[in-house]
Order: sequence, then structure tokens, then C-alpha cells
Amino acid sequence: MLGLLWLIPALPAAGFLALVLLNRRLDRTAAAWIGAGSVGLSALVALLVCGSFIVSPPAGDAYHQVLWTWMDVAGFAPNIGFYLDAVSVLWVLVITFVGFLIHLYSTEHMEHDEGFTRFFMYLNLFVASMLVLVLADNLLLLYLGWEGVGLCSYLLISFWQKDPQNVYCGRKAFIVTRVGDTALIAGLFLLFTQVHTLEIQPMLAAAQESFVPGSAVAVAAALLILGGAIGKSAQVPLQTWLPDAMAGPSPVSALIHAATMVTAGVYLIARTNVLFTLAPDARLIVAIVGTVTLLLAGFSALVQHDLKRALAYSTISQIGYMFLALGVSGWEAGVFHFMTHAFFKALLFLAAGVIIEALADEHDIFKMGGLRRELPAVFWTFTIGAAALAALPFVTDGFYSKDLIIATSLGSVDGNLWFYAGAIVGAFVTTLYSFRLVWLVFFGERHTEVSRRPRRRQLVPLWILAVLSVVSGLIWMPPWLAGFHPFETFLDTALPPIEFTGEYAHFAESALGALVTISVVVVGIGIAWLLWMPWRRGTHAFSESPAVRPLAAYWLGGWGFDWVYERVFVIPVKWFARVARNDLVDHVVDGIAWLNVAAWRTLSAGQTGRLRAYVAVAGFGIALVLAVVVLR
Amino acid sequence: MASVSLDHALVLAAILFAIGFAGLLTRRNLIVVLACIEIMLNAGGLAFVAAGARWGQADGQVMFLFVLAMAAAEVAVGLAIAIRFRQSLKSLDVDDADEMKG
Amino acid sequence: MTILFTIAAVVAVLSTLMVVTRTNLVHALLYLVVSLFAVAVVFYTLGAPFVAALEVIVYAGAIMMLFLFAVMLLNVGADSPLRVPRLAWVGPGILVAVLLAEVVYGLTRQTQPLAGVEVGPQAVSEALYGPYVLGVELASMLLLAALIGARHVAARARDEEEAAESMERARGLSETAGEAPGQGAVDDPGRLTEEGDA
Amino acid sequence: MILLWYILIPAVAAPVAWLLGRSRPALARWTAVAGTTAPLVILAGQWITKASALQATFAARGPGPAGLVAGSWIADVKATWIGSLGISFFLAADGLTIIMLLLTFALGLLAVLASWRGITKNVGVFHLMILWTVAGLAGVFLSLDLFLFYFFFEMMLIPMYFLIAVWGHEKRVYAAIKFFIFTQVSGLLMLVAIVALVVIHGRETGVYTFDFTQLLGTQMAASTAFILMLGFFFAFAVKLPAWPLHTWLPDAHTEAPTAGSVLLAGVLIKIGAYGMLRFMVPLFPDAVHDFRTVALVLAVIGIIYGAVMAYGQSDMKRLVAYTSVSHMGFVLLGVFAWNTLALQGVILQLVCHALSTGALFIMVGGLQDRIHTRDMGRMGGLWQVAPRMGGTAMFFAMASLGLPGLGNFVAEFLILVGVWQVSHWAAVLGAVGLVFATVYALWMMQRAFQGEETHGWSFADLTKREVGMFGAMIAALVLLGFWPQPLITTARQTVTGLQEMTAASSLAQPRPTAEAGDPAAEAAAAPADDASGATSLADDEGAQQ
Repeated sequence: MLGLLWLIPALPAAGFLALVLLNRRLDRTAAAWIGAGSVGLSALVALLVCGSFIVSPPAGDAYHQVLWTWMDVAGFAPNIGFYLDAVSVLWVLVITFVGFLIHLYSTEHMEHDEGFTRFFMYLNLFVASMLVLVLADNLLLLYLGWEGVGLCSYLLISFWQKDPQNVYCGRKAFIVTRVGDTALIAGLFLLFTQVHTLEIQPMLAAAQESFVPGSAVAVAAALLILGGAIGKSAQVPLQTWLPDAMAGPSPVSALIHAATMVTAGVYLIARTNVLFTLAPDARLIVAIVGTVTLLLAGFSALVQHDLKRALAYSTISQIGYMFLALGVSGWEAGVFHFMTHAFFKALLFLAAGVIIEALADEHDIFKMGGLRRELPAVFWTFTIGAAALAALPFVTDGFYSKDLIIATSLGSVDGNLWFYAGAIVGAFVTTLYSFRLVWLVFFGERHTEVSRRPRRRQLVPLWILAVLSVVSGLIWMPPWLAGFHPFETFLDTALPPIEFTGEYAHFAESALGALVTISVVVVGIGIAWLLWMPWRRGTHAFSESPAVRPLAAYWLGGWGFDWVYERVFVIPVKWFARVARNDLVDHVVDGIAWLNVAAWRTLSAGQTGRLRAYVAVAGFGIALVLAVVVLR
Repeated sequence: MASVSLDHALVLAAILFAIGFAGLLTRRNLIVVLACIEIMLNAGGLAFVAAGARWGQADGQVMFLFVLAMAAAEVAVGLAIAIRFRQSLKSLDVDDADEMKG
Repeated sequence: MTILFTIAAVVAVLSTLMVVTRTNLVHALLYLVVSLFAVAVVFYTLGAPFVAALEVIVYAGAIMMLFLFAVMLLNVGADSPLRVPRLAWVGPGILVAVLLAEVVYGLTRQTQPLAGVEVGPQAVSEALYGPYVLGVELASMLLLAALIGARHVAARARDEEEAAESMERARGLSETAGEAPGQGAVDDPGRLTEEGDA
Repeated sequence: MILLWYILIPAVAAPVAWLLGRSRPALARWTAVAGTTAPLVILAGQWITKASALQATFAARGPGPAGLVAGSWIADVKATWIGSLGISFFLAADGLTIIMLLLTFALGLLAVLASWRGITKNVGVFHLMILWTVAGLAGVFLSLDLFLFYFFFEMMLIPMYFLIAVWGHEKRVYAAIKFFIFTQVSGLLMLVAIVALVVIHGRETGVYTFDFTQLLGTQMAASTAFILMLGFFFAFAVKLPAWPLHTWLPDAHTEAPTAGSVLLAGVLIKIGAYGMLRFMVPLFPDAVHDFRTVALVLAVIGIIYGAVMAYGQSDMKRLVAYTSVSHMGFVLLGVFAWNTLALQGVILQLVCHALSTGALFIMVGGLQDRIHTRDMGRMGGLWQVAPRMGGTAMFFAMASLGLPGLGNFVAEFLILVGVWQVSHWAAVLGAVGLVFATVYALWMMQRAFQGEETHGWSFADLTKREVGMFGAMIAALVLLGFWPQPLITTARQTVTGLQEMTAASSLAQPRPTAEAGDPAAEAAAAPADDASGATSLADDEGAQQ
């Protein structure tokens, strides 16, 4: 059964090709069938393949399938091949399953859009690239998937290309991620030169032997890989593109900018964890980046007006949590949070899509309100998602995965108090902004009329994701609760287990540690209720007061990163391009030509035609010659 | 017999040549221009003869003969041109002939 | 002998100066003849009697005669105003002075006394028809070429005249105008002198 | 003898096309098509039959330079041309030449097809010029005698000059003259270097010959070698457009007719790279080693400068022209890195760049035929008017920014990996160049195709002919992106030969471990045929790593 592995990415790719070739001749339903169908089939095959992998794991808990040698140049011979192990099983299942739900949702959501086929074309290409990324057996093929998803994110963000602003956001996303990709490709060069192969498993084994832990090469390789991950997963230095990426349709935000693409960085670090174990300083940096990002994005999300931008900042924050987990070598915690996050964040985005569509494209949450009775289904599913995001204790999957991360950040071998403090504050802020959205959107009096009711094909994915957001946490219960963690044992086959060996390990693992986080969440909900629920006037006064307003505006703009990048990078390049438009070097060449013309003009002035002038010139010449001869 | 040193002769030739050249530069009448050229050629010949006299060789004088022949030919053609010059330009002023202006 | 040389030299320089400065063309040419005689004397003092004679015969005699003929032909007249205003002498003067100074400076650094032997016509003719025979042939060809060239250039004006006249005569016949062909020639001096060409 | 056909067929077809063109223009076009497809078919035949032979000769060649040089050429034609001066009519082909000829004839055909409707003015002479350029190009790639190389190098200029000067656009005469002077002056520098080389060789060995194989390895003082190398470098740097000498390219490309720019961008530029690979580096390896840092700096400047300039242009064709400057910067990087990875990357880049930039030029040409302007300011929102053209333009824009999965990425990756082993900073700056490439590619798409359709253009989408052309190029680029092995195997034997020629010099580098193994085993590992075969090659490939 495992032999069908190559079908999983091939099906969406085939879907893409079909849509490209038959573009003109397809009507809406046919395009929907091909688009959603191909991903559905791929999900089915994924289920079969991963099922057989889980039930009867192949030798060495990994299955390697090579289709053909991509190229063979003097020892550099990457294959087009797929590698399936516990990590990629998880990713494949999430991608295909969530992807299928979102395709189903899109068939309804994009109903009245004239670029319907083009939308599914890009979506299929995205799913195919993402699957290639997670299944690639060597870093070059991974890079192919990596850039493929970057391209699709550009195409999908600027899908409504009539409005230049959308295209600008798409371009910004592609260029910022491309900056990260440059670091990744430099990492590839370094790794190939050091260990002479890019196939992940042999490379990691060779690195294990040849790299001295903590040596410059190991740290450099790890940091370059981190550079690529930061670009794609929108972490601190390169996170400015994700909020603007909300210009794309909601299913795009759900699939790409919540569930799958932005977690590619997490996958890459988890996949190359050996490099990070060899470079402790690099791991430390990953943790720092994670913590800073989760705090920074958390506070920004607190003040957003636009519903989708708030969710975008929350995604950045949650991925910050995953990076924190990876940084403190809690690889499995990060991966677990990826899964749970994929479910509830996709749910939130899809629900947001329905809300925005219902209120005739109204994005500002302060103009929503009182939708509890109008869209009951959306209310319940959105609240479940928000609860999972805020990690409501025991009931939601977010609780299990985020608490595990918070515990790891304290108790694991690299954990320390600073990370723990950051994680706790982050959890508190997350609770605040998630329930802020719930209160503002669904409670209080209604501002805009509901014009369109969500149809069945939009609600079914919402309910499924809601159920998943509750259930999916139970597969890894913390030891103090029930000690039932099949997911951890499954992941142990591919990733090193979390060792709770730090000095606070005992406290972190105990129920007491969990109690702290639970109390933080409960207090957070209370405060959110106080701030945003009944006395709506109060909150306005609070956020309008002179002390808070500049701070709120600063957070609103994403801590000023955009402002800095615009000044440091964008304007100089634009200025130089405008100034040197017709090629400075060309002026040099034209200068030489002008010199000749000037010389010609001066010399020809000497030709007066008068005989005596010529004789005088001749005489002058003779005098010169004599002077040289005589006076030398 | 000739205790005159070579330099005196050459200085004389130089003076004559210089005067001829000055005339060439200043005079605008074509005939005078030709005359000045004659003076300069004559000065050249003088220098040859002086040099020949210095070493007692006949070459100096032979060269003078050639200079002489050349001067004669030059004058003949020069004057013929002067005649044509006069007819076409109705004047002998050298500056009028400047159609060759660049 | 050196006194004779210096006197002749002074005369030559003065007369050449006069050639260049005289406004009257004929006076200038006559001064030129005087300068040539002075140079002939210098040749004599340098011990080159043959060349001195030649100078007088060919240079002064033949070439100057040509000049006078030309002057007569072109009927330039006494007062040729074609002379540059006084100030115009300054530029060329300086240039010439510079040239002269350089040559004189170059020469004065080493003085060579003359051999003092006289090179008579016999030695000259031996050299002339010895190694330089080729030179003589060339000189003669040059003279021939100059002769034909001069005749052709100067004469062409007359051929055109004749062609122009025959044209007029043809036209004149057809118009039966009473004007006599000869009368036209009187008031155009240029043509008058044409008939008298040697 | 077959090599001679490659030059003769287009050369003969040229006057025929001209004569026929006088009576009926359509005939001229078909003769031109025949003149380019015939050699293409013969070459493809020779490539397939020779592919196995090529690997055989590669495996069985004798030791030492003589053995190497003799054995590594597939076929050659040698006849004395000017005996007294030692000039011989010496044609020879090996892997690299075959690839280059394939490119020449393919692009010649594309050029003719691209200007099927566009050219109406004296069609016969137009096709005469194109076929003569193709003949000249074939001559350049085949000739191994330096004088013959120079002869074709210059002969090819004249038809290209007329192509630009007669059928070009507004500033065509200025551009044509500029193009001609740039190339002519630098060509003369090369001629001086060639003659000096021959004289030095003659004085040293008494044999005055222009034959490259004998001139190889002439010993001379380092400084003279450096100067001669500079002579060659200038000629090829102008042709390649390396940074400071590139200013002729934007003008020539913008003003040339579509066919002209396709030929220019597709093949004429490649002569610079080909010349460096074939002649410059093997003849003066040590000088190249000393000159390497400067060349790398020029290349990196070229990449970034070209990209930023492309971003600044408002004329679409000029934008595409500057992208060539940027892409050729990579080639210059690869040539001076001079290890197997970089060289394979260079050869692949030459092919892929020709395809992607050629396609972009045909696209712009088609657009100009439709809306009679190249100024992107007046375009905008053309995706609604012509979605198929928009999609194709998006594809080729992605190819030119080096999207993985297409040939350009594989080439640029190989080059940068090769360059990394020589100098880290050059590879990193080259990679940064990719970011700038993204900027200009997306900027072009934004200004021309996306955004609001405000100018009320309405014109026909791609015609069948154009779809056929673009389809072929898209297929080629995707094939090269996922399976570049055939090209790599063809060029492998040349690359190894080139490196063995410079083995003695300071340029040689320890080749990565796997290559040290017996090349025959590697050559025998023919690539798997199709995509669906399951674990076919995994075992023996794995064994080799």
C-alpha cells in the first residue's frame, strides 16, 4: 500500500494540470469537482497510506520511495523521491484533510467569483507543492516545494488582481519570503559542500559525525535553515507580510496562512532537528525568536480592528509558540501544537469568511456585533475555535498542546524562566484577544444587517473542524491528568522525545504547573468579559485615552516593522532604479561619443581657408620641432 | 682664402630665410608671396654652398644647382597659377581664395 | 675676403628687407635682384665661383625676368595696396624672430672654419656628371614638366576665351546686331594683354 | 563531413529565401523554416545516435592531453585553408557544441515563426539575414581554428546589424551602430590576442598554426598570458554583457525586431559564454585564476545592477533585455568558478535562459504587434483582455525569476553551489540577486497584466501558432526543470575534458568525492525513462553516493 505514496502529491498536481489545460471548456461544477475532487482523492489515498504506515510501520519506521534521479552532476545527485515517517504522516494528513475541507468550503464561498477555475487551479497547485515540501526526501526537492508554496501564496493573495493593492500585498509576501529563502539556499550550499549530499537522512547522519557540536559550521548551517524558516513562517524579522496577506480570499487565509504554509518553517526545523541539537546557540536563538514573536504578535492582535488581521497576528503568535517549543528542543510539542493549531485556526478563518460574506464584506469588528442570534452555527463554531485558541482548560485541544509547550519551555533541558514567563504572558494575551473577538462580534447590539446566510457546504467543514478542535487534544494527555499519550509514542519513532530534566522539571510536569496556566486562562477570560462585554463605552474610553492611544496605534501597525523596512529597503531601491533608469554606464559611453564630437568641432574651426593661416601654423610647428631639437 | 667661418654663412642664410618667411606671412599679394618663396629657396641654396665650401666638396654646389632648377620650375608654375588666379578671382589677394574653408 | 663677405651679407639682408616691405611691386622685384647679386658675391667669397656665376645668370637673369614678365602681364600697377596694416607685422615678426633665434643659437655652439680651398667649376662638373648624373636627369625632367604645366595652366584661359568668342560670333550672326567683334576687346584690359603673350 | 552541412544548409537557404522572397514572400518564410529545421533534424539524429558513442568515446579515451583532445571530439573536418599562415578549416563537435547547435537552430526556427505576421517589408532579405546569422552562429560553435572562429565571430555581426538597422523600431540605427561598434572593437582586441598567441607559439615551437588543439598549453610569461587573456575576456565580456560593457544590449534588444531579439538573446549572447568556456580559460588557466576575484565582482554587480535596472524600466522589452544582463551575470560567475557543478550549471543556464528570455521577447513582440506600444505605463490589466497571454507571461516571468521546478532554477542552483566552493560571498550575493529577480518579474506582471484595465485595449488572445510555440517552450523548461539529465550527460564529457585541459594549472580543484570514481560507471547509469517507475534507480544511485 505504501507504494501509492507518490500518488498523494501527484493527484492535486494532476488536478492543477487538468484545470490549466481545460480552463476554457469547464463550467463551474466541473471545475469544482476536479478541484475539490483531486484533493479529496489525495486525502483518501493519504488516509490509506498513513493508515497502513501507522498500523504496520515499515522497517526503520520510515518509507523511502525514489521516482527518478533528478540530476546527477559530479557527486551531486538529488532524487525526485519521497520519504514518509511519523512527522510527514502527520503533516500529510493535516494538509490533505484540512485542505479538502477548505476546498469544499471554497466551492460554496467562491460561487460568484468569475475567476472560479483559476482559484481552484492555484489551490490545487498549492496543495501539490505543500505535499512535495513535506514528503521530499532531499533538501533540494523540499526547496522546490518551498518556493512552489511561495508562488501559490503570491498568486492566491493577489487573486482579485483588479485591485493593485491586493497584488502589492501578494508581491510583498513573495519578496519577503524570498529573502528568507535566500538564507535557506545558502544553507543548502553550505550543507552540500560540507557533507556532499542533500538527502536529508544521510545528510543528518553525516552531519552527526563530521560536525563538532557548537562549531561554527554547525551553528551557521542551523542559523541559515532558521533564516529560511523565519521567512516562510512569518517570525519576527520577516513577519510583516502575513497581516497584509489577508488581502486574499478567506479560504486562502485559512489554508495557506493558518494551517499549512506558515508551518513549513516548523516542519523544516523539526525535520532537521539533528542540526539544531548540534548547535545549542542556534536552538537558543530559535527559542528567543519564538518568544519575542509570540509576545509581539499577541499585543498587536489585541488592538486590531480588522477581524482577519487579528487572526493573522494570532497565527504569528501561535507559530511563535511552536518555535519556542522547537527552541527548547521540545520537537514533539511543537509538532503537536501545529496539528491542533491547524484545526482551530482554519476553523476561525473559515468562520470569519462566513461572517465577512454575511455582512457584505464588512471587515471591521467594531461594526459587527450581536450576531449570536443571526448566525447561531457560526457563533458556536467560532466560540469553540476561540476557546481552543485561548486554550480553555480540559475542553479544547489548544489547552493540551499549548500547556505542553508552556511546560516544556520551563521543564525541558533548555527551558528557563524567561521563556516560561514569556509563554505565560503570551497565554494571557491570547485569551484576551480571542475572547475580545467573540464578545465584539457576537454580543452587544447589531450594527450591520446580515445579507447572506451560509449554505450547507460551508457549515459542514465548520462543524467538522469544531469537533476536531475539541477531540484532537485528547491523543496526548499530560501525565498528571491521564497519562494517555499514543501520539507521543507515535512521534518518538521520528523525533527525539522531550526530556523533562531542567531544574524546574518536577514543577513543570506536575498538576501544580498546569494549575498556573489554567488560572491564567480563566482570569484572562474574566478580564476580557469585563473589558469588552457589557460596558462597551468603557472599552472605547480605555483604548481612546491619551496614554494608551499612541501605544495602541504602534501595536496596530505591527510594532513599526513595516515603517522601518519601507525606509531601509524599499525606498533606496526605488530611488536608485528611478535615478539610474537609463543606465549610468550608458552615460559614460555617450560621454566618450560626445568627446569625439567636441574634438572634431574645435579642430575644424582651424580650417579658415586662408593661406597665411596655414603657413603660420606650419611655422609654429617648425618652431616647436626646432625647440625640441635645439634646446634638448 | 676664405677665412669666413661656416657659421657666418649659415647665419646669413638663416637671416635671409627668416625675412623671406616673414614676407610670406604678411604679404597678401601673390607675386610677392612667390618672391618670398624665392628668397627662402635662395637662402637654402646658400646654406648648401656654405656647407660644400666648408669641406671643399663639390656636392654643395651640385645641390645648389638642383635647388636652382627646382626654384625655376616652381616659379614658372607659380606665375602661371598667378595668371589664372588673376582671371578667375579678379584680384591677386591671397585671402580671397578661401573656398577650401573646412 | 671676409670684409667683402660681410659687405655682401649686409647688402643682401638690407635688400631682402626692402623686398618684403616695399608697397610698389616692381621696386620689390628690383630689390630682389640686388639681393641675388649680393648672394652671388657671397658665393664667390665662399670659394664657389661657378655657382656665383650661375646665380647671376639663372636666378637673377631668368627667374627675375619671368617675374617682371608676370608683373607686366598682370598689369598690377605701381600702387598695389595689398599690404597688411602696420600692426600686422607684429605676429609674424615675433614668430620669425623666435625661429631665427633658435637657428642662430643652434649654430653658434660650435664654429667650423671653412676649408679655404676653392672648388672650381671643374670639380663641380665632375661631381655633377659623376655620382649625381641621375639627379641631373631628374632635374631636367622636372623643368620639362614645369614648362608644359605652366604653358597649360596659363594658356587655358585663352582657349576658353576663344571658345567664348566663337559662341558670340555665332550668336552675333543670328541677331544681325551691328556691333563689330573687335570693339568689345578694347575696354577689357585683361584680354588686350592676352594677345601680347610670348 | 556532416558538420559542414550545419553551416552550408542555412548559408545556402539564405540566398534561396531571398530570391523566392522577391516573387512570393510566403515562400521565403517556408525556405527559412526549412533552412533551420533541416539541420535541426540532422543534428537531433546525430545527437541520439551519437549519445551512446559520446559516452563510449568518453569512457574509452586515451590518457594525456593528446588522447584527451583527440578522443573527446565526436566528429571533425580538417582541411588547410591558408597553408602559409597555418590557418586550417577545422570544424569539430563535442557535447557542448551539439547543445549549442540545437539551441541555434531551434531559436532560428522560433525567430522565423515569431515574425510570421510581424514582418511585411522586403521579407526575402529579412530571411536572408536570419539564415546568415544562423549559419554564422553554427560556424562559431563548430570552429576549432582560432582564425576561423574569429572569421565567423565577425561574419555573424553584419546580418544582425542589418536586422536591427532595417527592421528595427524607433531608435534602430543608433542601436545598430552601437551594437556593431561595441562588438567590433572588442573583437579586434581578441584578434590581436589570437595573433600574439600564434606568434608566441610559433617562436617557441617553430610551428605557426591557428589550430586550437596545438595552441593549447603554450608556455609564456604570466604577465603576457594575463594581457592575452584580457584581450579574449573583453571580446567575450562585451558579447556576454558583463557589467560595465553591457550598455549596447538594452538598446539593441529594444530596437531589434522580434526575430532579431530572439536570436540576439537566445544565441548571440551565448557566444560570449561559449568562447570563455572553450577558448579563454583552457588557453590561459593561470591568468584566469589571478583574474577570478575581479570577474566575480563584475558578475555579482552585473546580477544586482541588471535586476535593479530592469525594475526601473518602463519599456517592457528593455526590462526583458536587462534581465538578460542579470542572468548572464550568473553565467560569468559559473565560468570563473570552473568546477564541474558550476560548468554544468552554466551550460544548463545558457539553454534555459535562451528559452525563457526568447519566449518573453516573442511575448513582448506579439503584444507590440497588437497594441503597437511597449510602454508598460499604457498597459495594465491585460489579463482580463487576454487571459491566456497573461498566464503564459506569468509562467515565463516565473522562469526568469528562477522558480524551482523550471530549468532556470536548476541551472542557477548548480552555478551557485559551484561558486560557493570557490567564494562564499559571491554565492550569497548571487542568491540575493534572485530576490531582486523576484522584484522585477512581479513588477512587470503588475504593470502589464494585473491591476485595473483602464486603457480600453481589446485584441485577440494568443493565436494557434503562438500557443504552439509557447507550449513547446513551456514543455522544454518544465522538462529541464524536472529531468535535466540528458543535457547534463551530453555536456559531461566536455566539462571533464575542459577541466582536464586546465588540470595542470592553479584553476584545478579537487572534484567532489563521487566524481573521483570511474566516470564510465557514472556514464553508463542512463537515466530512468519515465516518472511512474517505482524504486528503479534508488539502489545503484544510493550505492554511488
